[in-house]
Amino acid sequence: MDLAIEEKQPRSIGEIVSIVEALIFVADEPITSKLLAEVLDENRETVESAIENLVREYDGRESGLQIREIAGGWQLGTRTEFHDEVRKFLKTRPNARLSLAALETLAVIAYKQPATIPEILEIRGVQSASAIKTLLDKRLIAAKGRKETVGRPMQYGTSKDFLIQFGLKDLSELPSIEDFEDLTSGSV
Amino acid sequence: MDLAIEEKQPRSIGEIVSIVEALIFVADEPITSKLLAEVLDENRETVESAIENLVREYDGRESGLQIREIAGGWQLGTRTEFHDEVRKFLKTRPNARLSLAALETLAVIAYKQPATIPEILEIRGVQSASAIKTLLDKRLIAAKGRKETVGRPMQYGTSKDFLIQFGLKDLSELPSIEDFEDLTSGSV
Amino acid sequence: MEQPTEQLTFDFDKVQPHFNTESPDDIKLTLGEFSGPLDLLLFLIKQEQANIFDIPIAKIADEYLKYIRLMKSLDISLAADFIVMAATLIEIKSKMLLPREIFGEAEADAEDPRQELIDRLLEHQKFKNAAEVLYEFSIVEQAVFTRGQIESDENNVETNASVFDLLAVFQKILARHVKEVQMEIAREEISLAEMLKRIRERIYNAGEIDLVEIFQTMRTKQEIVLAFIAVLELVRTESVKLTQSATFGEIILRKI
Repeated sequence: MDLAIEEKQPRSIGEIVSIVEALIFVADEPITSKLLAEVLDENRETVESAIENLVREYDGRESGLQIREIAGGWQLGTRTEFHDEVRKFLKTRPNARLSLAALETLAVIAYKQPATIPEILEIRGVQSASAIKTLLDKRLIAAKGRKETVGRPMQYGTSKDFLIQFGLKDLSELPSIEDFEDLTSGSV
Repeated sequence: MDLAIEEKQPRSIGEIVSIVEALIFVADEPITSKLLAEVLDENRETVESAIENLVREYDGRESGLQIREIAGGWQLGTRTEFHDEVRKFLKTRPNARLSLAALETLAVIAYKQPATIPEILEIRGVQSASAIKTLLDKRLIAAKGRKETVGRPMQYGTSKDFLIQFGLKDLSELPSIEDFEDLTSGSV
Repeated sequence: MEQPTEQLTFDFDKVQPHFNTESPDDIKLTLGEFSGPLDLLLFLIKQEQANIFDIPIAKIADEYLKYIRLMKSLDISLAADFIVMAATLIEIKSKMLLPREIFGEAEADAEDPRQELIDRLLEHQKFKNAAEVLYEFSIVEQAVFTRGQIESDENNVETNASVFDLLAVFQKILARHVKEVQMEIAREEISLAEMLKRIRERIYNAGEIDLVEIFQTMRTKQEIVLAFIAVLELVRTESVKLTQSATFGEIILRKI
């Protein structure tokens, strides 16, 4: 695989600083100066002085972020002074994301409601207890009384929040199997 | 739920800028000035002027990063100039592209939303079901309820991911469809 | 949820399809990507350097049909919409051949039989241009990268769901289920050995299971009896334990 970058003018130190910043930013893990030097095809001293520049820059302007050396590499992170606000934000973040297990369980409940845990087990073929707990926590489903059978298991159905989060006026707006067939059978 | 931060000295504008920077960084999606204001418990104007400051700061020092407004919120991203180096580091190629059919269907939905399958057929002159399925899979469009006409067909509109992937602040940033009418010459 | 994606790549600079008709028996076709019949028509009009407001319908219709025939001879499946358009073109062509007076209208007022097609082409062209602009937007956007994973991001792979995801997931579950049920219908009566195996598997997969849950999935009285014996047998012979934390509370079967 040829990833070579076209021959260019030698980069200015400012440019190297900017690219180092961009690479530290996109990296999932602390990135070493060795790797940075390789990607930039510059020597290690140049890269290291660029990093130094960058660290000073972030410190100098009292940024909310800092470049830190960690586990032998460099990483961008928030400054510790602001951890209260960061934590507050992380808590308020609307989290509409679902694991596949939760999504499957929600699908069964949405289409088969009211559904009991044994019924969901029967359809999904796997235990769904923790998925149900997640869905209850997220208020996507709600308990809808007990079923009058052996063990009187709790029944679950979708909630009002479910309609809101999925943009439905009411349950009749759920796509039907026919809608899906329209999409899969059509040819372009 | 009490998320209030202990009473503190009023924050300086510099501090607000720094916290806004930290929060934009931490958020994994574009973050709105409204949410920033809530988390900081500052008014929206203050936050917006802090964002402006921040944008100028990043531009001014020719950072490798930029603060951008996208999908109604603010996000930190690399500057386009350095995409070669970033791509080399991440070892990625440009994303899988959309087929012409899918892209045309997306254009029709973007401009005519909410649009139903028959309406899309009318404009494109061809069945678009599989293109719609692709767009749903890629989360570029979403179902937007049913149209109250014969057959109650499903309506589709563009999603937040659409704005993000096409780098739009909001739908009003789409060039007007009339701008594409420069066909008087008759040349195609 | 891996879905099949369309394989065609999209590129406006790509060579458009065209015929090389150097000799009558050597027709070469370079296939391109047409998003539909209107797209093909626009291409043919452009190729003829014709005015879209004054389409030489006979010529364009011939070209269109030639293309369709070639596609068919190459066993390329054609959407029905391409055939419908062929019929429309032939119809317009025949109308154009008729003297306008036949309709009892003055020539100036008579509607051009091509008008509806022209309108559709213009409308389609607008959206085709819009698609091109969207494409340009996406190219710019692909040059911007967002940050890598940081500590506060959740590690588990999560899905951001829409109603169609719900339906798709539900159908997959049903498909899975249908297979299982068909297998089970085939065997009329279950033996104790089979029941032992089934329950053992469930306990070992789940780690622990509510006794009630086991009985609820049994379909006949005989199955429930067998299940009961099987549970006792498992507790006696294998590393499976029955626990009950409160009187009349749930009885849990647990793998030790």
